Order: sequence, then C-alpha cells, then structure tokens
Amino acid sequence: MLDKNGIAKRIAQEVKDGYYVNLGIGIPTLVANYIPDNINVVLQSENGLLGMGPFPLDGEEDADYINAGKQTITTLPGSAFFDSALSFGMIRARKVNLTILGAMEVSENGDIANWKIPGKMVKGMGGAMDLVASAESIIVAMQHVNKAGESKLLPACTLPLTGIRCVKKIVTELGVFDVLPKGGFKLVECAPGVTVEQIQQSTKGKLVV
Amino acid sequence: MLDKNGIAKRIAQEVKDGYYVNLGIGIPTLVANYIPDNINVVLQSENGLLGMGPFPLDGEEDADYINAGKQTITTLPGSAFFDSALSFGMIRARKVNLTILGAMEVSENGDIANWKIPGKMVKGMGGAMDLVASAESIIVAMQHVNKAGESKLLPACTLPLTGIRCVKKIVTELGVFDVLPKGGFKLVECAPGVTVEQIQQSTKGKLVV
Amino acid sequence: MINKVVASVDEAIKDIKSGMTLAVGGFGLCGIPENLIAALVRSDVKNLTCISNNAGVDDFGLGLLLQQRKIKKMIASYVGENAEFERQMLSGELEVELIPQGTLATRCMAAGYGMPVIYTPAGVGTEVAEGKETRRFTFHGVEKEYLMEHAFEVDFSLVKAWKGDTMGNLVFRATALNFNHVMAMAGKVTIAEVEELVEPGELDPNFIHTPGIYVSRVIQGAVYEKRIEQRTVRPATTA
Amino acid sequence: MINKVVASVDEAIKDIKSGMTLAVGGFGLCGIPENLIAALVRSDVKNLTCISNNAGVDDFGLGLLLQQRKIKKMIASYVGENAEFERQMLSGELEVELIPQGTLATRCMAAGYGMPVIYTPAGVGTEVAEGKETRRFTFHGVEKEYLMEHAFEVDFSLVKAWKGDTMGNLVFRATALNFNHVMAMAGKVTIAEVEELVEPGELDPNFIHTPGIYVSRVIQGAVYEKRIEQRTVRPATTA
Repeated sequence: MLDKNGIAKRIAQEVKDGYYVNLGIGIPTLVANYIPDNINVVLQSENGLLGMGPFPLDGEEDADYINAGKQTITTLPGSAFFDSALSFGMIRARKVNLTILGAMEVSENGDIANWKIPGKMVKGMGGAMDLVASAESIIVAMQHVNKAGESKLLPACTLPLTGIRCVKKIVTELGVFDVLPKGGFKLVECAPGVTVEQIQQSTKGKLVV
Repeated sequence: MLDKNGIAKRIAQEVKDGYYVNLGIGIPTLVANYIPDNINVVLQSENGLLGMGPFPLDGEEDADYINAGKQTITTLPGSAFFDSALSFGMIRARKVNLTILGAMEVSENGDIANWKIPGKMVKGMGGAMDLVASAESIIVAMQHVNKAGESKLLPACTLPLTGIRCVKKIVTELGVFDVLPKGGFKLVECAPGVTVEQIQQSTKGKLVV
Repeated sequence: MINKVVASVDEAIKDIKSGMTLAVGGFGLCGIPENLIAALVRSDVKNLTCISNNAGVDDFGLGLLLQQRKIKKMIASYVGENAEFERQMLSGELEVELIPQGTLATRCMAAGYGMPVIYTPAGVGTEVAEGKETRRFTFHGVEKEYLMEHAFEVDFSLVKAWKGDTMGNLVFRATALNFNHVMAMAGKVTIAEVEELVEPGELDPNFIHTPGIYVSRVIQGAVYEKRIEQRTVRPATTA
Repeated sequence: MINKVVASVDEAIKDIKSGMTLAVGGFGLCGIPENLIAALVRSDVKNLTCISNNAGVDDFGLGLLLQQRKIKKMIASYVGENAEFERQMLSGELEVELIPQGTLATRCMAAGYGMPVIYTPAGVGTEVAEGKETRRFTFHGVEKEYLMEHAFEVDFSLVKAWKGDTMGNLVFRATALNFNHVMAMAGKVTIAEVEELVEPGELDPNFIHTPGIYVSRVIQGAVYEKRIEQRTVRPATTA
C-alpha cells in the first residue's frame, strides 16, 4: 500500500525527459520531489509561470511570486512569466505534456469529478476544467476510496463533472490503472503488499485484470 | 485646389488631441507633418509599433526599425513594440481612433476599393481590409478623379472591394466630403478656388450640397 | 505627449457608476489594485458586477467591497478563503457565476482583441456547458467539441502594474502579471495603478506588456501592502 | 535543464519534408530567419506551402526559395517587389492566397492559443468572404458581421529572434517582433534562429516574448545580413 509520498513517487516515473508538466494541488505537488535528477522537466503554474522552483527560504518570500495554489514560490533559471490568457493558450494548444491532478471520482470512461459536492460550499473549478479538457495526458493521483469507504473508481461519476473522457491513468494507494479507450480500469500494477482481490473489492467500476 | 500636401494639411485638422492614428501609405503619411504642436497623437504602424517617429538620419537607419510600408523609421519616447496579432487586436478592438488611407474608389454608401485592379498584378491587401473593417473613423485621402479623368466618388464601386460602409470622410484636391449614414457625399467644404459646379462635374456619386 | 496621469485615485474612479461591470486584476491577493479597491470602498457605488479570478479574503482585496455590500454579482473561477463571501452567497444576497479560469482569461483577451466570441473545450460535458452553443472542430487531425464563449463587456478595468509611464504603457512583475494584462486590454475604460510611475522613454519599448493605447488613466499607488495569502517556505537545510 | 540547441541549421531542418506547410516569420525583410531559409535553399525539399506576410525580394528572403521553385503555394497579405514571384504566379506555377494581414496574424495566434477558429470583420463584403461562414455578433452595442477563419495548421514554424536561451525562450527586437512571436506559437514544431544564444537565466523572465514551451529547436544564426528593403532617411537639417 502506498502513502501519499509513495503515490507521488510512482507518478514521477511517468514523467519523461523534456516534459512540461502542470501539477495540481495536494499529492500532485509532491511529485516534483521525486523526479529523477537525470530527467529535465519544466513545471508550469497556470497563473503564469514556466520554470517553477521550490518554496522560498524563510524571509525570502515575495508576494509577486506565487503558484496557482497561491503559495509563495521561487523560479529556476530559464523561467518565463506570462499572462493568464497565454497560460491557458499553451494548455489548450497541448504544449503542456502532462497534467497531474487530484480527483473525487473517476469513471471507467475517463470522466473526472473534482470540483463540486452538491450541498456543500462550492469554491470553484479554478483552472481544472481547462486543464482536463485540453491536456494530452492526464494522470489522476487520489485515494482509491473516499472517507465513507466507497470506491472512487466508478462506472459513472455521481458528482458534477469537471471533464469528460480525459483521464488516461490513475495512481492510488492500491495500484496503477490505465483508463482503456473503450472503457474500464486496466490494472497495470498492484502496490506493494496489495492483492488483486483487495483492488477488486475497492473498485466499483469495471476492472480489467 | 489642394495639392498632396494641402490634402494632408486639411486632414490634419481632423486629428484630435489624444488620438491614436494609423496612417496609410502615400498622402496619409504626409499628414504627420501637419499635426499642430499642441495636439498630442500617437502613430500606430500595424507591423507592431505605437509611437512612430520621423525617418532616421542618414547612417542611423536600423533594419529592425521599419513601418508598415517597410520604410526605415525611428521611435519616440513612450513607444511600444508588439506582435502582429496584438497590433490587429487593438485595431479590431477600436482602440485606434482614426485611420487615414488612400483609395481608388469610394461609393456613396462608404464602400472602399483600394487593393486590386482586375487584369493587373495584384500585390495584396496588406492590413487595409482589417483597418477599414474595424476602425471607428476612417478618412480617405485621394485624388477626386483617376488618371482617365473619371470620378472616384461613385454610386457604387466598380473595383473589387476592400471594405463596405466604412468610409466616414473623404478629402480630395477639390474639397471635403462626409459620407452620409443614408448614403451620398455631403459637400462639407470646397477647396480654395474650387466651385461647387466643378465638384458636381467631377462627382459621379450622389452629391449633397 | 499624451498624459494619462490622474491626480488622485478617487478622481480616477469618479465616473464608475452603480450597476457597472468591472474587471479587477490579480490572482488571489497577488497583483491586485489595492488603491483603486480602497477608493471604491470609500465611494458611493454599489450593485457592481465584478469579474475577477478570485474574491479576495475577508479583510483584503475584493473582500473589502463585499463587506460594504457593493458587489451584486461575482464572476470568478475560485472563491475560497472568504467567510463573508460564503455568507452572502448562501443567503442569496450575492449572485455568483463560476467559470473556468482559462475561459475567464480568454474572454478578457477576446474583448481586448476585438473578437466577439472564442471557442474553448473547457467545460464541455459539464454544467458549465448548459445553455451554451457547442461545435465540433478538427485541428491537426484531432476532432473535439468546443463551447462558444463571449467576450466580456467590461465598463471599467482596474489593474495594478509594477511600472507604468505617463502615456499608460505598463509592465508587470513576476506572477503579478496574471490577469492584469488581459483585463487591462478588456476595459472600455482601463485604470491602472502602478508601483512606480515613470516618464515616457524610461520603459524599454521592446518589453512593454500592455501598450498605453489600452490604458485610459494611470495613477501612482500611494502605498502597497502586497499581502501574502499562503506563505510557504522551505527549511534552510534543504536549500 | 532542457536543452533545445541544435548543432547546425541543416540539422535543424532535416525533418522538414516536401509538401509540408511552413510559417516563416518576418515582415518584408525585417526579422526573417535568414539562416533557416538558406538551409532550405540547400535542401531537397519542394512543394512547400509557405505562410508568411510577404514573399521576400528576388534575391533575398523567401525569394530565394521561389528561385529554386520550392514553393507550391504562398499564403501572404502582400507580395510586391518580386519579379520572379510575379512570373511564377502569372504562369500558374505558383498558387497564391492573399489574405488580410490581421487575419494572417490572428490565424497564427489561434493555433498557438488552441482556438480552432476566430472571428474577424476583415474582408466582410469583399471577395475574401467568398465561401466563408459569416455571423453577426453584437459587442458593446455595435452589431457587425464577422467571418469565421480557421487556425493555421502549421507543420514547421521558422522564426528569427534577437536573443534566445538554450531552453527556447525568445526575445525580439523592435519591429522584428512582428509575425515571429505568433508564428513561433503556431508551429507543430518551431525552429528559432537567434542573433545571440544565451544560457538559461540570462534573459529576464519578466520579459520573455515567446516562452520556450513553444519552441522545439534553437540555433545560433551564423551570419545576419539584415537587409533593408526601403531605406528612408531625413535630411540632417530637419533633425
């Protein structure tokens, strides 16, 4: 079974040399810590930055340097700032190679729900709808089941959608899954110590072993 | 009767303080020479410049500094360079207050033809179609009749059009004309020494005296 | 030379009227027009429609206008971290339209580029698509569905730049660029407050973000708090 | 760090194939990718479709490709000053599509912004509108007719920058910016030649015209003639 850092570490293996990558809030942010040194990637922050670096040292934070999660950040050599329209322009034009984000639910045809729970205060979709509608490759990092113990890998999402037929891969604490073009979660690998049976029990959508 | 400089000088009276102005090739270029010192205007060149200055001194020309007519130019303090898409973006968004350009023909409903003569080598419309389709105020500077002595102020253009219902004012060697919203050339003033009869003889389109 | 400098921030906003639509620059609290917002708080205007990526926090940014109940409708992509916002929204006092962040940016850009509509795939198949015209296009062999989205009709844009000259040319710093440039282009009237007001010629003409033609008024901001919303630092040892 | 530097200009263009569509930056002879054009002249490719605002002059710019009869179709807004161009066009050897300059620029931008189509009023009521879908839109109370124009599908963009870093970030100088930035964004593959190649960090991240994400390959141009097409000067006495 993987912890949050384990999920992030596993996803980092999917990042290829030369990639431009957009990391969502939560587990996806941790992926940056596990990208191998021999892999050169550029992190995009959709508020207008390519070349995001680590958080600043205490005392070196600057209000003008933030990421899409509004956290103070630094930049790396070769970074570039741009306006929000160009930022989403490069996303729509598929120049960002990989988007990694969290989800509340994913359906077996790749639909994703991650922004709204009816009856709860809705804060907004931010850039998530743009990212999932445009990115060529989308990996979801999430827990396999919700707090009530219900599967988040479903035949169809029950929550309001963020995007349709867009998720290509899912990494949870239980394993790695590809969303098949014709539908279904293809079990690619089980997490250490996790059995196929455990995964079958926790997966409500169609699982292809 | 006005010569080319006289036409330019008359048009310069239409330029108001604070205007952003796009000047076409030919007589329109001369307008810049007659803008009064107490009037502050910024000249736009559609290849990507606001704040165009005079031609450079001999020896100071720079291949990277040209106007839309490909002539070497200089810039004034407060100038800004931008790409071609933004240049036409600000034109379409009507931020350019006044466009002054030449024409082969203008119709009494404001259509303009200035880019193509059937049977002759066609060089292209450049930015003229964008300018006439977007500008809020368009003044045409031209000779009243063509080389064959035929009126260029017509009931309808005979040449392929550059834009429709867009010309607001025309200044020729014979006088100044407003294109009326419901059609017709309203004679605003006769050039010095020119009679209404002369203008009537040279104007094939509907003249409103 | 054209001079767009206005004497005071209150003077700069004096023709903003109740019921108007404003685009307000910034992302979170980064790059927000602090002084112009303060002037609006002091003013009599109300029933504003505000287009802004976020709605500030309770005691800063657009949150200050919410406290004064000056906002009738908020168009944003994300509105967390604001208890008064939540209260007004749940009580029905405040109308909220949540739209994708890229759609928000691109609808501003469309206004500045004189494009009445743009197409985006963001929101296709979701509730954002409800009531909207959709159309399939193929580009480089990939066929997709897109939503038609309209350019924003903005009465006034309020933006904050790093430096600006008296002719209205603006440059922004780091991620404070965000929505400020596209909103500066979108306004029928655009008011820019700047951290540093300079003379024409002091900004490099090769590197102007927003050409002055888009900016109606410029004002030197009196004071900048530049509050940080999420201070995040790393321990010195991992530097 | 990502390194996009290519060893030679011939290497940079080696996968450009006959029949492909290229966008070539520059306005007149200002800011054209001289070294990349020279490499194409030396190569075996032919039957190219070239999108470029102009077609060069007889012995420089795209005129060199025309001399070698490598261009099948030219998409431009203005093509004067080129006798060989005229000969090929009138003889029917060369297909020519003339489109408004703003439409040309905006169709490039649309590709770079992932917008399949854009609307422009340019050409409404003229022969440019023939066969095109039109639609009326109202913006700020003004109703107008617009043409729907498609984003260009560009296989390779060839652009020339002033400075570029090894990660592909580009800056342009003065009016040599022109179409180069939008074309750099439009290419499925974009090759940039630069007057000065620098290391990452040497360009100010606040003032990058084209972020490196849009640029596939960078090459230091060997030599720049930077020919002037219309040398126009004023007498010293009026200075």
